[in-house]
Amino acid sequence: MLRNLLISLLLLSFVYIFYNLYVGFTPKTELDGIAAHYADKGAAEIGAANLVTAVVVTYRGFDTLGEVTILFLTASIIGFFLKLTEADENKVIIHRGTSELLVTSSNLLVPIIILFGIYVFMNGHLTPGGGFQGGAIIASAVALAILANPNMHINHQIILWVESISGVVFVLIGVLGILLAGGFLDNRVLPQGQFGTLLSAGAIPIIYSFIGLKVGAEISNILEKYQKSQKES
Amino acid sequence: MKIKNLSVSFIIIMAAWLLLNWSFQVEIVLIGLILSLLLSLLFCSKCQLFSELKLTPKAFAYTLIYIFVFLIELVKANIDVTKRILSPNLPINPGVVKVETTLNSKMARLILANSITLTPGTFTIEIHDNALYIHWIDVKNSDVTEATEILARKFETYLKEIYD
Amino acid sequence: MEIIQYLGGALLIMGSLSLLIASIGLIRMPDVYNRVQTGTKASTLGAILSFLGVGLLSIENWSETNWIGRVIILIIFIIITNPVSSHILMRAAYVMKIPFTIDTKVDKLKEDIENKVLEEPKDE
Amino acid sequence: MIKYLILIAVAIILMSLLGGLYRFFKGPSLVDKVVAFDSITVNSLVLIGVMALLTGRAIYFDVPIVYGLLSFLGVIVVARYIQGGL
Repeated sequence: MLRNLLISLLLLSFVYIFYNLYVGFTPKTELDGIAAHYADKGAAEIGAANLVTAVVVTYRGFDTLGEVTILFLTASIIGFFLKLTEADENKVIIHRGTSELLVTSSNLLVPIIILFGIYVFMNGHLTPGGGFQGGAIIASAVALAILANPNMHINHQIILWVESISGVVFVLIGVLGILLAGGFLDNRVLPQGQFGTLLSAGAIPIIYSFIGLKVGAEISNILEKYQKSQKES
Repeated sequence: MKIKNLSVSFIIIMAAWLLLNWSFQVEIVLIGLILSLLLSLLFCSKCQLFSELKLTPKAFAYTLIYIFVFLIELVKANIDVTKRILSPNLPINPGVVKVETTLNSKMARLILANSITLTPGTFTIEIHDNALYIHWIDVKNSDVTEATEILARKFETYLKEIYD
Repeated sequence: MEIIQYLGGALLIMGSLSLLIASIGLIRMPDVYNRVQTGTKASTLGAILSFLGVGLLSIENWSETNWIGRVIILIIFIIITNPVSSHILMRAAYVMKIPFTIDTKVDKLKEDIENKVLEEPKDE
Repeated sequence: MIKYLILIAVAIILMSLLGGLYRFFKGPSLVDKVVAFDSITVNSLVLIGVMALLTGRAIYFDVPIVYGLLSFLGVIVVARYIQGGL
């Protein structure tokens, strides 16, 4: 009784909050200050068809570096707290045999899903999506492979190398921006190219590709650790 | 054998890349070539998916025929199921029957199971060695050989020609 | 060009009708197994037809965009994944021992499990 | 004329979404709910495709591909979960 009363009270207060939000909502008709600058001059300065990408990679590129670092920290912390020992490596998951159909179709689909992830982050400056989304798609391919074959051995070294190299290259391109162009992570270290094609917008496709690889490697790392912690007996 | 697996997966990945981009500019084709080479080396260096695939013109012709047969069956499946769903007294007679296949290639068995799943009122529940257990919405015959004749024969004959 | 537009519209309508039939089947069928049957079958064809229709309708702005390739990729993807995912789901339902409807005539899978041809699928 | 055809199709798809929602709330077992969810996903894939058509932007077509991929993975994960593995 009391519980139902509390739930309805909670719902009512939600209704009140959202009603106030709805009544007090005034749509913004024009952009202010810095947003107007991005919207007006972004396409000309950066050469990216997708303005969000221009903001994320160039104008606010430093934040993106921070986000990638936070993701790396998350992966490390998960690895730290799962406390995997050497003995865990050789354990085997006992499970009801996976359906043969799932195994075959995952063999067929995993490369194509990874290709799609690569497509998403390479076209980050033209289409919705970008490094983080593409990385997540790559990690979902890894998840599919693990689901199809729970005892699969993932090469830890490859993941580590991809992650470190892409992190280093990301920072190096940023530093090149200071040397050759306006500042850290300036994309004009490479020619702008023709607007709207794959190889345009300076260094953005390259930066975004490395962000995508880094994110994909980090999330795959987390998945791999969870897979190992699943192993029993 | 390994070369065949690699090249078929290379072609499939390249085709997917070109379809996604739908453009034949030099840079896109070049990037696609590099990517497909890398991905097929990475994922298909040990795979056995296409080992039994025949690469003869006859097999290619049979692939086209198979797609045609499959599309006809797909439309027939839908008309059949639609009739059952919309008729007032719901005339269903379900059951699980066993079908034995003679196909050995994993890929051919995936295609067979998926085709059975998509055709009139039949659905693969379990696949084990050579036996497919199929949920049939209107059981006409529960005998193994008869059911195989009705359900799987029409696909198997073509798949036998495509996959060895 | 006009004819292609109308063809695309007709395909789209047919696809959406298939989707509607799938959901009616989802409501009317008596047990899980039959629901999965009708659900996947009709909705797969519905999605294929609808996307073909969308692809044909978009030919109007053919020059500037790249619709048709993605439509083909999407259709192939649906044809491969939809049956597999529902097969996995049906297997899970069988392991959970969700009962068949009383109309069910034969169950060869159960017979084979009893005759030890196949080991019992067990949940851990 | 074509525009009306598209709108009729959208209306029919929305109706089938309602059917899926009914089964999602009613469904006696967990598997029923997953099936209903799968059907809702397919419907919304088509809806996103039609949206891309109505706004005339091909780049929205990446969205249904990713969504279809995620729903495939989701169904497999849930199936594995309810049968007790992983």
